[in-house]
Amino acid sequence: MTDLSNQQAASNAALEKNRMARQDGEWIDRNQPLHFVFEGKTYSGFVGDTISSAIAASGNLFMGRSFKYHRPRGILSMSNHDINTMMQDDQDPTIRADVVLAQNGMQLRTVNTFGGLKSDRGRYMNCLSRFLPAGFYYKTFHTPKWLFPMWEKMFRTLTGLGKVNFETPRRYTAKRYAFADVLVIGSGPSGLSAALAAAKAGAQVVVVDENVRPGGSLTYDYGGMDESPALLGRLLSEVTACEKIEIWAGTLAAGYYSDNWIALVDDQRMTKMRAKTVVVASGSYEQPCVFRNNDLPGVMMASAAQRLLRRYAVRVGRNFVVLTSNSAGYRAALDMVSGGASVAAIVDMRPEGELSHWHELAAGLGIRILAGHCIYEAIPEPGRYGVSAAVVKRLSSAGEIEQAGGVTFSCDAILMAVGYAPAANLLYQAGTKMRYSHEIEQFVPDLLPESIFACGRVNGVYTLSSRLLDGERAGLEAAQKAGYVVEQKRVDVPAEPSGPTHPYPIISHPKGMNFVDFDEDLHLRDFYVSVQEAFDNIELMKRFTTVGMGPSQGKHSNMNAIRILARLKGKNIDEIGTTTARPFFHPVKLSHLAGKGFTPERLTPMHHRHQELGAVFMDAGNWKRPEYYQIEGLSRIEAIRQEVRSVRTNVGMIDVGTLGKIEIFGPDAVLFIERMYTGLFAKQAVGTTRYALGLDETGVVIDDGVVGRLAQEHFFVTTTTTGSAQIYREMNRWALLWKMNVGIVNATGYMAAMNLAGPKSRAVLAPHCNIDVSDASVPYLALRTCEIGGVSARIMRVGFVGELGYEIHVPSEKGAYVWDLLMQEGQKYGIQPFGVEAQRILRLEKGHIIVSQDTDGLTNPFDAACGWAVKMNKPFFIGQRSLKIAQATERKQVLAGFALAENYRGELPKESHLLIEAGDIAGRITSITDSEALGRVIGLCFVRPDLNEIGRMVQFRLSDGALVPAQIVATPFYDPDGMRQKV
Amino acid sequence: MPLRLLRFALSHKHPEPPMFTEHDQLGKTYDVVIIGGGGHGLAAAYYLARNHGIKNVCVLEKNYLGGGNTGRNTTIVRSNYLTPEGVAFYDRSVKLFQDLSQDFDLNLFYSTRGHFTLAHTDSAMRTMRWRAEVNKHLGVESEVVDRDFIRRMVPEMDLDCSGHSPIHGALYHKPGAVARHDAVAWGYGRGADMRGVEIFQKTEVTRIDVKHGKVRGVDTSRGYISTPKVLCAVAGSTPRITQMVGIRTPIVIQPLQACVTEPIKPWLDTIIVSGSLHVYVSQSDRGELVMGASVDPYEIHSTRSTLDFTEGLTAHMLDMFPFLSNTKVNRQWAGMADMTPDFAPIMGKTPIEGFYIDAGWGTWGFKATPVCGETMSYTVAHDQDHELIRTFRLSRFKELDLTGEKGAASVGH
Amino acid sequence: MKLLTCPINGTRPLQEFTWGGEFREMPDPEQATDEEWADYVFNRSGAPGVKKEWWHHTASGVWFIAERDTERDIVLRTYLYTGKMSDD
Amino acid sequence: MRQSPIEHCFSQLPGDFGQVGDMRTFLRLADSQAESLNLETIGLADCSFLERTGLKGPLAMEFLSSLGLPVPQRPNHWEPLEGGGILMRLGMTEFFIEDGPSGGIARLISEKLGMDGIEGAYPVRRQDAALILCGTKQNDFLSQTCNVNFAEIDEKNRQVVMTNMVGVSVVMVQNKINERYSWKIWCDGTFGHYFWETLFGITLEMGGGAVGCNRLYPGLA
Repeated sequence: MTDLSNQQAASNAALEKNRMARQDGEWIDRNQPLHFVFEGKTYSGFVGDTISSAIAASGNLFMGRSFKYHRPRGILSMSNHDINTMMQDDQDPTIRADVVLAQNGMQLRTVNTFGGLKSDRGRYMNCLSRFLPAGFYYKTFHTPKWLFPMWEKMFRTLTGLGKVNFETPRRYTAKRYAFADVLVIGSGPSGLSAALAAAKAGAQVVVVDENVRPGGSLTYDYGGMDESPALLGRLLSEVTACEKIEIWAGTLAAGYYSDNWIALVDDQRMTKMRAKTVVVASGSYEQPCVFRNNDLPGVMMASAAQRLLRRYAVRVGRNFVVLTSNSAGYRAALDMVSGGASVAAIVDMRPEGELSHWHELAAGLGIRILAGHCIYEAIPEPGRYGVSAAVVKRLSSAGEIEQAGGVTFSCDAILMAVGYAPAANLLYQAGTKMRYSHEIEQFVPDLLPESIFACGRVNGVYTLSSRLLDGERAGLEAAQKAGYVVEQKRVDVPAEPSGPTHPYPIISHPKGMNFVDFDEDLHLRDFYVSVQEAFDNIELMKRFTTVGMGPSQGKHSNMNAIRILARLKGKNIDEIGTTTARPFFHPVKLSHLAGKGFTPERLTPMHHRHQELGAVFMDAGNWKRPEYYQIEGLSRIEAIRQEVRSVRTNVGMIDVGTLGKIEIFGPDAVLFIERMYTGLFAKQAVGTTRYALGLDETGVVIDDGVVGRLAQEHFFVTTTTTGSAQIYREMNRWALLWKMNVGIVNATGYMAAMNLAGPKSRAVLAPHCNIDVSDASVPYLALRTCEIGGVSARIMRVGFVGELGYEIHVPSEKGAYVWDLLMQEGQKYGIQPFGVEAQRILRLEKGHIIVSQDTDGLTNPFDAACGWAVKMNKPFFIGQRSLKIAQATERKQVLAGFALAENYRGELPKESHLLIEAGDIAGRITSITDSEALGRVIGLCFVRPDLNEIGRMVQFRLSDGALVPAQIVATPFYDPDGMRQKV
Repeated sequence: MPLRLLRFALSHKHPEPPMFTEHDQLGKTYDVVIIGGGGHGLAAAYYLARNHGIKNVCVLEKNYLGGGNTGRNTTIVRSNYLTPEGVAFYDRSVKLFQDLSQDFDLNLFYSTRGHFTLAHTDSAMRTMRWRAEVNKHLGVESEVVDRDFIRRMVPEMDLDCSGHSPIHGALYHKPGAVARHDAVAWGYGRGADMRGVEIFQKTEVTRIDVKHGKVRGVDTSRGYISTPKVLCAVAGSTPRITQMVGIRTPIVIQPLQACVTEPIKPWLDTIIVSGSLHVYVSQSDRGELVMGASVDPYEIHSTRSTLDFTEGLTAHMLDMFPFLSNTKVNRQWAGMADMTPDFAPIMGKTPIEGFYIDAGWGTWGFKATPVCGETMSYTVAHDQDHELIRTFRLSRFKELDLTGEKGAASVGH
Repeated sequence: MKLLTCPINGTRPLQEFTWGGEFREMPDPEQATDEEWADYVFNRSGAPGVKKEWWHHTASGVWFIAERDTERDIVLRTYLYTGKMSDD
Repeated sequence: MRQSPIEHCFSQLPGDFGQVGDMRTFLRLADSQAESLNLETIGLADCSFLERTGLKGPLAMEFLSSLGLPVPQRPNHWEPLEGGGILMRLGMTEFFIEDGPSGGIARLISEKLGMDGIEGAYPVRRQDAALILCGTKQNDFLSQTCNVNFAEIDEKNRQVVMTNMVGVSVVMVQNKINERYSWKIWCDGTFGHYFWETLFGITLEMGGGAVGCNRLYPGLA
């Protein structure tokens, strides 16, 4: 945009009907105009405007429709609870127009209309309102039953707010941690005062405020004068001068979590703040008065109009009626007048009216003041998009409305200033006990957790000078608690003379539409219904009516709901209590909570070799393992078969570095291993390996591997890939408990490992190994230390895949080197790398189990047909005592080998297909493969013990119900005497 | 416009009677005292009165009706369990659920949505097939489906989960449903109340009077009640109550957290569960995405929220649904889950005569509400474990005869 | 509780730790009846209160004991396991 | 013939590798200006080539003392070794030794302990990925990746921090390397690839990036 047109745009924006001339303290930058579209119409504003303020500047206050009745709605609070003006664009389904900054080029729509704001087809819901009381949906739509899905479909069309765009990209945010001595939440007068006091005591202070600029009520509550901005200026200059204070504006304290963790959310990310102490100076929410048509656009909190006026230079009306019960209403009236508007009346609900100088000031301007009156209803303008008048009636001394008489004031805006509810959500979340103060008609902190402090309005302090003192007090206390020495200066905060909050700002009306909850479209009658139906405690009422369950979480509705319930039940407010305040204070984007979503991943040292060899990887715990290696022209299954063939006939090599590897040293090492595993190790010779089966205390199989004895007091143990971390951890605990003199070293990451297997494996290894690897020198099950290509290595003759083979362990940094060496040597013999799938077939042909595939969470060694590996007559091993109990009970199932007929050509059963006997479930397949070596389909299955006889015919049922006959056979299937591995 | 609404609207005075009667005073003696005014306790009261004619019953609720895990769960109803006993039990529950709105004349919003349990590994696929086959065997609709099927049903989901753990397939359970949890408790409460059961809220049990191994009564915050039979249906408070009668159980209380987003226009009509990513999600009729994860990894007897939970959950949600980046989490909360070592409940008689237990509901209690009411009322009425719950007896632990639901636990959870 | 103090590594966020469950004394397997053994293996002191429990600091591999009030979720003290638990 | 666990992370980076000892090591970025900027703002280097070893056991401390090495008296502290090396005490009875570019102590200890260890002192044959983090934005960087209040750690105090960074267990010390305060970070080499890629991505976002080893240990090759 050129400068000229920029200037023009700026003057255009300034010419908006309700935009006032430049004023001190405004938050908009008049040099930066912007334009955006809302519901097809273009609006102008300035950088710094919120969406609502820019729209309001045009004179339009009708910005949305309500959730249930689709009534026209507008600005309520300008402080992040205006759910009825929620908007959406193509990236964000729920934009809070009252606080989200307008941006040039935005394309905004309402969230809850069918066919646009004005012509919303949903508006007819308003006529049906008498049919739709609280909880109506519980009472109907369920008969006849078959119709309910249709009704539900209709609901699902009507409900929800914005529409999510499935093309929205994933956003990764850079979450961070932060630390502070004192975190001050809220930068109003009490918060700033607290920060200054704490910092003077030496504490490092962070002040957060959800508003884009600090200052709280000092930024808008002027009362027609300039004391507030002057005070703010003084406070801010002091804060700026203090290097121990950081102010994070535009940062929401979204939730409090134990040990003073606070989720701080700004536009870009979430910061997880850990503070030594927290000062909650979060202020209060102004509360609405409940009267008929209090939801019309143009009826709003007094503070909303003041915010619009002072921050954005927007005057929302020309002629106001101010409904109040406190001096803030008078100040708001004075502000409106100073903004050039007229105030038709101040309607003061208190019988005595305002007794302070604010009354004189307002009266002095000629404003009509009616004490002991209320607004009975607001009269809509034709078309119902705004307000045209307020009907004012007298309140009796008992607070009842006197129906007779009344005055009607025409007006284009009604401001509500009938009091506040504390913004105590974080205090509640921190575990603060609150009590209801009848003096100020507000919940106040009664018992604060020890490192939490509260000051200002949330603490029930409203007089400006007292708020500063209260902040100072809290700041000093917080610094002291954080460990700073504070000179004993007691800060006395005078008691509040009276509170600004009306005890019952609720005016009934026979025609209803006097709204208590604007998010959920609940009017007064809904609460009567709830109590009549016995949903008459606050939690049940909340659930039945859904009060406070909307996006603003009851910030403007909970307090009035409590007041209504108390009155209906004849109880006082303390007896009613409050609902539980939970995070978040305002909703937080998933992207901000998720951050980058760290997902650690482990790679073996040979990973890139596998990549080069065409490996297809699979997940094994957090490891990536080659599932198989792709070979051009071969299908997955063909490639796997070729890998298997290569091991059976020549030589193959698999990376087994993901196995857990644990070294156990020390005088008690052998005793320790005896206790950890089911087998016998006391007499295990140095230089040998034995199978190791590990149980939990209930006797269930949790892990298996190999125990190798490297020296009298040095063992090398392998575990399953997924079990390794847990086994290592538990070993350490048991060693502590048993007070064993052992050293346990987790070598999983330090050792690369590969299994070189196949008839030609010896030929591949021999030339590079510095020891004789013949069967005589390294027999089956031997363990040797040696050097391979100059790299110190451990080799084990183990037979998981059932061929002559060497499991080779070398330091990780040299894993790739040794792998390359052997692969290169292996070229002469047609070596092929093989993956997890081929290994699964190879081991299955040998009948070896895989823990967690061929066992489950209840399988003990006897069930798994591993009784041979369990030495029950040892003094002790983990799980032994439980096995003794289990041994006495009947087996429910045992693991057995099976084979399909050699000529079976039908659909292959899959793992987990059931074994069916006489129509009952009698087992299931745990592993199955079509074995080329054996020429038939074989597998392992759980089978009912009475069926477990070699030669017995059983049946498996395929997913489609077809039955496949199979025979129970002995294992190992392949080379039953193990001759091929003992060569 | 259904007639009911019309009637409501046209009547001058609101015609609905109170849902429950408020009783001023505890009676001196009841045939059965039920501790816990959640779904399970109220359902047991309802069926005691309806099926067994035992109406001199009171339900004691420490807080308010349905305020415990009944009102905190994510409302999923399914029966695709692993063991025949488990499947039969939960299937009965689903069947009861399906007619409950009509039984109560109260709309529970029982909504059959279909339920996907995603498998991200081949071992998870094995478990899914196992469950599917057992389910089918028992006449429960479940099948293993492939990626294409999932893509057709939930086209919005990223089946590669941002590359972290691609989905291999899923167990699809067509009868999987959701229901309005509060209304289930209210319906049972109203039904029990109509039949003469007395319900007391804000009434806490402080002691159970046991002599010679037999229950004689309970002390409450409102006075003593004499009774020969006490049913304990208090989920997260179970160990407090069992401690009163000196029964030791394997139950450990761990919080289960959940959260909801701001309402957005409904787009997710099914229920999605991923064990690997620790996510379950459905979208309510209000438009909120209702999300949960697994239980917190340590014991605690409170319903505090943690940030770790929302951080982990949202990261995994975005792996599956990246377009929710700008959707906002509105509220989080927690319940206290009474976990058992074999992921199955503990139900039935106990070594104390007249003391019955309905506990160990962990994270799966809501879906069992009707069948628990039915079987526990039978058990209390006949002083004999109902056949559907024998597998869940407390003595299974000392017999080392755990339920097979743990079978799946070693694989893909 | 969001912070836990490892006797070796100091105060750290809970994410760095793994809960190891209630500290339990194993009865003599030879002497214990089946029922006593099953009680040891399965049953827990599930009621709220102050409990001795195992915690493990993942990054350093340190196991230690925490005394924690499971109702208020407050850790009273942490220390390294040195043997006899029953008499302190 | 040693291979850095994260050697492959550098394959796409324009720059020079060189043989340092027996490890192929990334020495310098081709764009030396960019490298200087990274070094100043936020830089990450791979120094896995340094020799390292460890030991644990009840008599490990005595063993180290007997070699005349400066043994940290407090758990989780470190002492400098001759030749720029460092001797860390991890917890009560475990030690982690990394030599400087011209060390030899790690190898000596390895040899003395042998495969099977000696009485009460057992070898821990560490094969970590070893990274160096440098630059003025270190604290910002750490606040995004690690939940420890580093402001409470005084660099003169020679503390060893064992914690979790982006989901991976790490050992960290703050040390002066080539006259600038830097963090040395070790993790299990099998997590190295993920670890480097994740941290490197964050340095890029923060306006930094990789740094060759030569900048930290000038004159390597």
